[in-house]
Amino acid sequence: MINLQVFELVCFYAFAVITVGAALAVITLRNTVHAVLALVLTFFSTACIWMLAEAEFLAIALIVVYVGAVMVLFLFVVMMLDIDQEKLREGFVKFLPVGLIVAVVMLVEMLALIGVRAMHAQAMGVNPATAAGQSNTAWLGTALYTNYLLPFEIAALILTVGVVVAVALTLRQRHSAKYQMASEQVSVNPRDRIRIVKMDAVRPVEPVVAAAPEQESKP
Amino acid sequence: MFNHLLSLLIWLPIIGAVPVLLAGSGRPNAARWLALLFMVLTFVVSLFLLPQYNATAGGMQLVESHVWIASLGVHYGLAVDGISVALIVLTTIVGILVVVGAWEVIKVNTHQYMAAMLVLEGLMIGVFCATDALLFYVFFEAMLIPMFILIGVWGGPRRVYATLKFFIYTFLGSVFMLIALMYLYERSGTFDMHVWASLPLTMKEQTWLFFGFLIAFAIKVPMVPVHTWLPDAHVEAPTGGSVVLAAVMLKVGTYGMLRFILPIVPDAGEHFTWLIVVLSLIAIIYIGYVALVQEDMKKLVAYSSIAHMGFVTLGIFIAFMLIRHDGNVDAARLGMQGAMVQMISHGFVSGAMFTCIGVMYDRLHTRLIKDYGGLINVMPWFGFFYVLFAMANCGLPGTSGFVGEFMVILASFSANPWIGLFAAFTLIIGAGYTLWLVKRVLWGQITNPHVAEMKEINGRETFVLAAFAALVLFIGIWPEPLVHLMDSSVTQLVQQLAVHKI
Amino acid sequence: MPLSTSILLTIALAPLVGCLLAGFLGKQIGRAGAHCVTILGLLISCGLSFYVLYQIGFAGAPAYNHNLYTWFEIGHLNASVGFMIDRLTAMMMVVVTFVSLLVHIYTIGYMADDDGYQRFFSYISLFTFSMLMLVMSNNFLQLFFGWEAVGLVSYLLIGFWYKKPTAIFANLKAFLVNRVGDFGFLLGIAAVLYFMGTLDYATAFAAAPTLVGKTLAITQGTHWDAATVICILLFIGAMGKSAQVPLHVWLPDSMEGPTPISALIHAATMVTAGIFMVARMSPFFELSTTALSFVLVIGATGALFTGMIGIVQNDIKRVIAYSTLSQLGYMTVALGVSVYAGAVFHLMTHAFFKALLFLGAGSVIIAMHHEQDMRYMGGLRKYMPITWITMWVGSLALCAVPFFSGFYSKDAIIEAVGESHRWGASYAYFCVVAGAFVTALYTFRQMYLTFHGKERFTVVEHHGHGHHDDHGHHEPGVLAHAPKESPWVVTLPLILLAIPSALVGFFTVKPLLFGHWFGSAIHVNPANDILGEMGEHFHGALAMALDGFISLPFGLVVLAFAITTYIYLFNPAMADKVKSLLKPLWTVLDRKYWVDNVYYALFATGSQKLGRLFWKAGDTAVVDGVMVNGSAATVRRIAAGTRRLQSGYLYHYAFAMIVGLILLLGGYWLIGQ
Amino acid sequence: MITLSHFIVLGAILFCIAVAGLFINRKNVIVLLMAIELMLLAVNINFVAFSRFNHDVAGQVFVFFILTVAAAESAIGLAILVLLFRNRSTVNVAEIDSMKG
Repeated sequence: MINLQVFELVCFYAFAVITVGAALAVITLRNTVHAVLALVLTFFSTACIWMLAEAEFLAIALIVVYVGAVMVLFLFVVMMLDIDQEKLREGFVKFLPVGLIVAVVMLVEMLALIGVRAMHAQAMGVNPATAAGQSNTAWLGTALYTNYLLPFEIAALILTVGVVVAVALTLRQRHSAKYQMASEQVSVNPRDRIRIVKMDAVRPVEPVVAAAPEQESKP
Repeated sequence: MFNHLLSLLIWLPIIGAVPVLLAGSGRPNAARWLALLFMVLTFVVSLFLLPQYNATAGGMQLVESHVWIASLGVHYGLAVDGISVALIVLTTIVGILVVVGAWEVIKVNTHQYMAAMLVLEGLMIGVFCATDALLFYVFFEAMLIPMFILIGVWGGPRRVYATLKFFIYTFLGSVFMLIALMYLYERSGTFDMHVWASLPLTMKEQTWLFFGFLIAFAIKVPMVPVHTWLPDAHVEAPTGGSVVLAAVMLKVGTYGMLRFILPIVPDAGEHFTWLIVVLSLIAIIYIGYVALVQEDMKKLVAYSSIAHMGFVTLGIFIAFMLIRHDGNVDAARLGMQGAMVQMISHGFVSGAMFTCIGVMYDRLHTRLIKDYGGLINVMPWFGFFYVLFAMANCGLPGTSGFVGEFMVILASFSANPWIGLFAAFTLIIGAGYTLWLVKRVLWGQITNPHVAEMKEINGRETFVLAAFAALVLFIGIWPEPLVHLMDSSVTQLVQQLAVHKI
Repeated sequence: MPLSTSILLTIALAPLVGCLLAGFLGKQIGRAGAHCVTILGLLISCGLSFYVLYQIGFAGAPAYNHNLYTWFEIGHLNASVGFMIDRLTAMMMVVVTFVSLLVHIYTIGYMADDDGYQRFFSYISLFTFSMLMLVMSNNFLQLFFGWEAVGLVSYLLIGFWYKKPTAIFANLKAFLVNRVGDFGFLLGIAAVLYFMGTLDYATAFAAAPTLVGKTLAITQGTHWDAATVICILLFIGAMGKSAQVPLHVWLPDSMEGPTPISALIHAATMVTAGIFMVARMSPFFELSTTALSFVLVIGATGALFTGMIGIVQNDIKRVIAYSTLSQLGYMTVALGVSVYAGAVFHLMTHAFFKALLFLGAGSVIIAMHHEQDMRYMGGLRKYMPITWITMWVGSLALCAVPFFSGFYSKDAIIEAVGESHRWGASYAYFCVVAGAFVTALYTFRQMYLTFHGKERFTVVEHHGHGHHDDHGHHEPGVLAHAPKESPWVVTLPLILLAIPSALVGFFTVKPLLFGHWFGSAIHVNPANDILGEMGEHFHGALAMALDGFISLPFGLVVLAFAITTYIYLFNPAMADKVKSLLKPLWTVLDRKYWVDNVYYALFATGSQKLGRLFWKAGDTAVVDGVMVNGSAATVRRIAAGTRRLQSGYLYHYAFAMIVGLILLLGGYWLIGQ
Repeated sequence: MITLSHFIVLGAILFCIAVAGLFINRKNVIVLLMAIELMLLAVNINFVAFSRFNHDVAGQVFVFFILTVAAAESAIGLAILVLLFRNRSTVNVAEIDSMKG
């Protein structure tokens, strides 16, 4: 039987490699659609890594929210907009070295700060949820609905506002399109539409001579 | 009613601004009459101060105090002494005259103009009543807003520059005051100015606080190196704005000196008296010369305002010399009293001068001296008032302008003959710039054909100018009521100067 | 019988009421109304003044000294408005109201065609009120009030014809020069308050002896005698108002005003306020011989040198103006040798004969249709005999011909200066004696040029020009119609003034000069009492006049008479010859010693230059340029620099952010090390 | 045995890749947005790991909130992007410099 810990480690490395590879693909692929798909892969493998960390709820949430919703949104937008891919790639090679240097310097600094070696031996320890005798979801849900209720509500509000804003920003009034304005139709006043004119029953006879030039000038 | 007389005085005009605003731009006449009604009401209420305030007893009277911000120990604290009463009555009188003066002149957004005036009046009264330093600060700063609007909206062509300069200048100064206030709060745990007056402070503390307060108030007065906002603000301001600015707002600066520098940091005040005296004398002489060559009438009067306010600061600080060095209480009181009378008098005289310039501006739409000349030919009554106020401006006895200058010069001579000598130079320079202005504007042949078409002042303008003239002459001929009103307060201030706080 | 306050108030306020009525209701009451109310006011005032003089001076009423109301009261300092009436005041009141009354009457004729008729009456009544406040005051404050108020009216009246550029220049000049004097005067009052602690005359004079030995610290180590400082400062005020030498420049120019006010203000009353003031302050001046010497030298200089300018003037009024300067110098000289009574006496006689001369000159000017240049006059005596005779009376009085009033006052002054041993007295003696010669010279020259000799004007009758003879619109020397004697309202005052000009000296010399009539009003140190010494040789007015015939000054007058008679009556061409002979001297005199030019360059132009320098260099460049806009510009410059960082490109911001992150991390790392 | 360091290093690597992405794709707004998502993901990995390690629920709660806010952010960001493209027919960052001072 394979050592569970070793298996976990192997899995972790496998997922980590996929994650990193996919992330690299995200930033290097020419085609934006492909890049989005690579990002999907990154998220997915990250979700797997979270599974390994026994954060099941968040892993599922990541897949549902990101892969299911946000990334699809990205795809929509990318496909909807007719983007000139080539122009956007300009300077890719030129900035590659700089990007690499910055990234590497930053990585070195981070690793140095984290002090990989110092923490290497420390295992993740017992899953707090299991220790509390709960599933991860219950554990998190309890916290969310008790101590973090107010931030939770605010998060909900932010999402709502986000939706409204996104709609408000992209909504376009097409002046060429014809709409039916029910409210205007209902509130119509008859006097605005028709005018009742009182006229004599018999039209007085006008001299023909006077009327002639008037008719001429009409058109 | 008398328990809350001061609150009533402050809030009546401010609340009155609401219906005036509601009158809207479509009904300017309603706005005018409402504004006048509230101004007159405020004036009537302010008249109640005179019997209510016991001038013989002195001290702070008609006290109101409510907790405002409990956690900081801030109170809504109001009270008046004789000096405040005089300044409040000055404010309410000027308020009426300004509204009447702007009657037909302000044609655009009349309701907003009137409302701004009402709010401004309430805030200025608030400054003169506040006994809590933070409340004072709030009124002091809030006052800037309506003035900012008045100049910025109804001002002349360079109004943006002028308002910005005015606002930033004053604001810069009050920041230093705020720091001083916060330090004093840290030291004493209260914002009550009365407590601060007896707070012992070291010389070093006093020096820092002195300069904090001095910068704030010197800019407001304005004293010499920080005076350049005033001519610009005056030139661009509408007539009413100029009148209020010169007549009342400048006094807030010297009033602040009385309330903060004198009682709270007397030792630093004594130590730096020479500085103030020198700056005041520079204001009197140097600014006099600058005024002499101005080509714009409003600038000229603005500069002369600076010179006259120099007398106020001189009178206030000469008291230090007299009390601390010579122990000459009578002369110190004379100087201080002179400064106070000069404050009130300058309110009327400069207000009247600016009104006169406004009258001319309304007809010819220029303020340049060279565009006028021979005005007396077409406007003899106006000429009468103009000469009267010009004479008051150069301190002719029998007008209010004389009283304060006279007292201050007498007191400063007692302190040091040289100070008296330099102060007395105003007799010559003041007459020089004022009468040269009169000569170029009023006398002579009419050279500009537009001047020949100018109309004599109408009833409304006559009323405003005659009211100013009556006040100027009254104080000039019989200053005793005014002096008596402020005497006990001045005496107490002077006695307080003698107390060392270190 | 003691004087009642209501009488004194009536005296002072009656002209003010007239002034207000004529001024504010001028249109409603009309011309006649205006002169009626003002003259009525003056009549009341003048009549009551005579009554007061009688009560105080002859009926033995005690001096009056009461406060009317408190002007202000601060601690021990009480500044009040009140009256102090003693013999000095009473005499001044009579002089002021009497001359003023006559000038009012005269004005009816002189200003008959002027548009500002009511205004003029209002002004001169206001002046009378102010002058009365000045002389009747019982304290320094009110004195200063009157002092400045007469200055104001003088300003208004000099500029009465405000369309004339010269007039409005002259009134500004007059006010400013007076202000220079007031500057000293105010400081003098401040010094009085400092040393005496009071502004009240009686208290201050009573305490005057305590001044002895007191000093004023001018600088560290320099101490000046208190009395000297007070007196010189006060006298600087008198120098301004009474046009003493360095501050005399305004008086000749003030002739731009209408002639009645030249008579009233610039000859008879206002300009003598300084003399009156010094006489009033005699308790102080007696304490300082230094100050008196100063007064003496200033006065003597004025007496001679301003008189000399009069010789070369062609404007009839200016001649009299310079003669006024010279006579004021005489009065000042009298003050300088402690002969206050003499100064006041001369003040009175001078008020009469100088007013007479001015009004006479005015009468001539009316006849000449406002031509004032004597070169276009001559031979007027046959056209206007009353003016001619009265002018001669005034001239003889001015030249101190015995029996005329001017003789008694002037001769007494000259004699007193001769007797005096004060520092500067010998210089002063020379000046006043030479001055007598100069006086006669310009006076006779003026009389001859105006009334005698050939007619140097032509009469051209043109039609349409008619009655409205405006000022200076016509050719010089060309008249629309022949000169004629002025109406009775003009000649009546002349006659009424000629009487005292001729006689008043004879009757009053004894009490005023030698009889201690002024009593306690004038204080003279026994050591300085020259009049007392002179009184021992005084044997009546008649004897004094007879003695006068053989005195040196009279000899000089006769000499001058001879010279002018020869030149102007018999040999008119001689005048030009003398002129070209003495060209340098003539130029000096004609340019008035260049004092005006120097003042103009120094003070008028100089002040403007200084002001412009202050404004441009100080306010605009340093304060606004460097401090205000400079700080704003610095902020703007810094902002302009930082602005470039804001490229607007997203990746620049991202780059900056990341670089910042790297630096932050590196920093942490380093600190962790 | 998976240790805390594994997660942290993975997070760091992802973050640096995102940074590099920001640099080399400096013109394409969509990729920039995606790089930001990557950064957030890196942060989230750290949160999850530390939450597990420290037995603190706050970390995971925070990830939850970050996910929420990031979703809202990308929704709005994309909306802006659409609007931008509609108005200027480009998503090239080099052409968008209205904020230039």
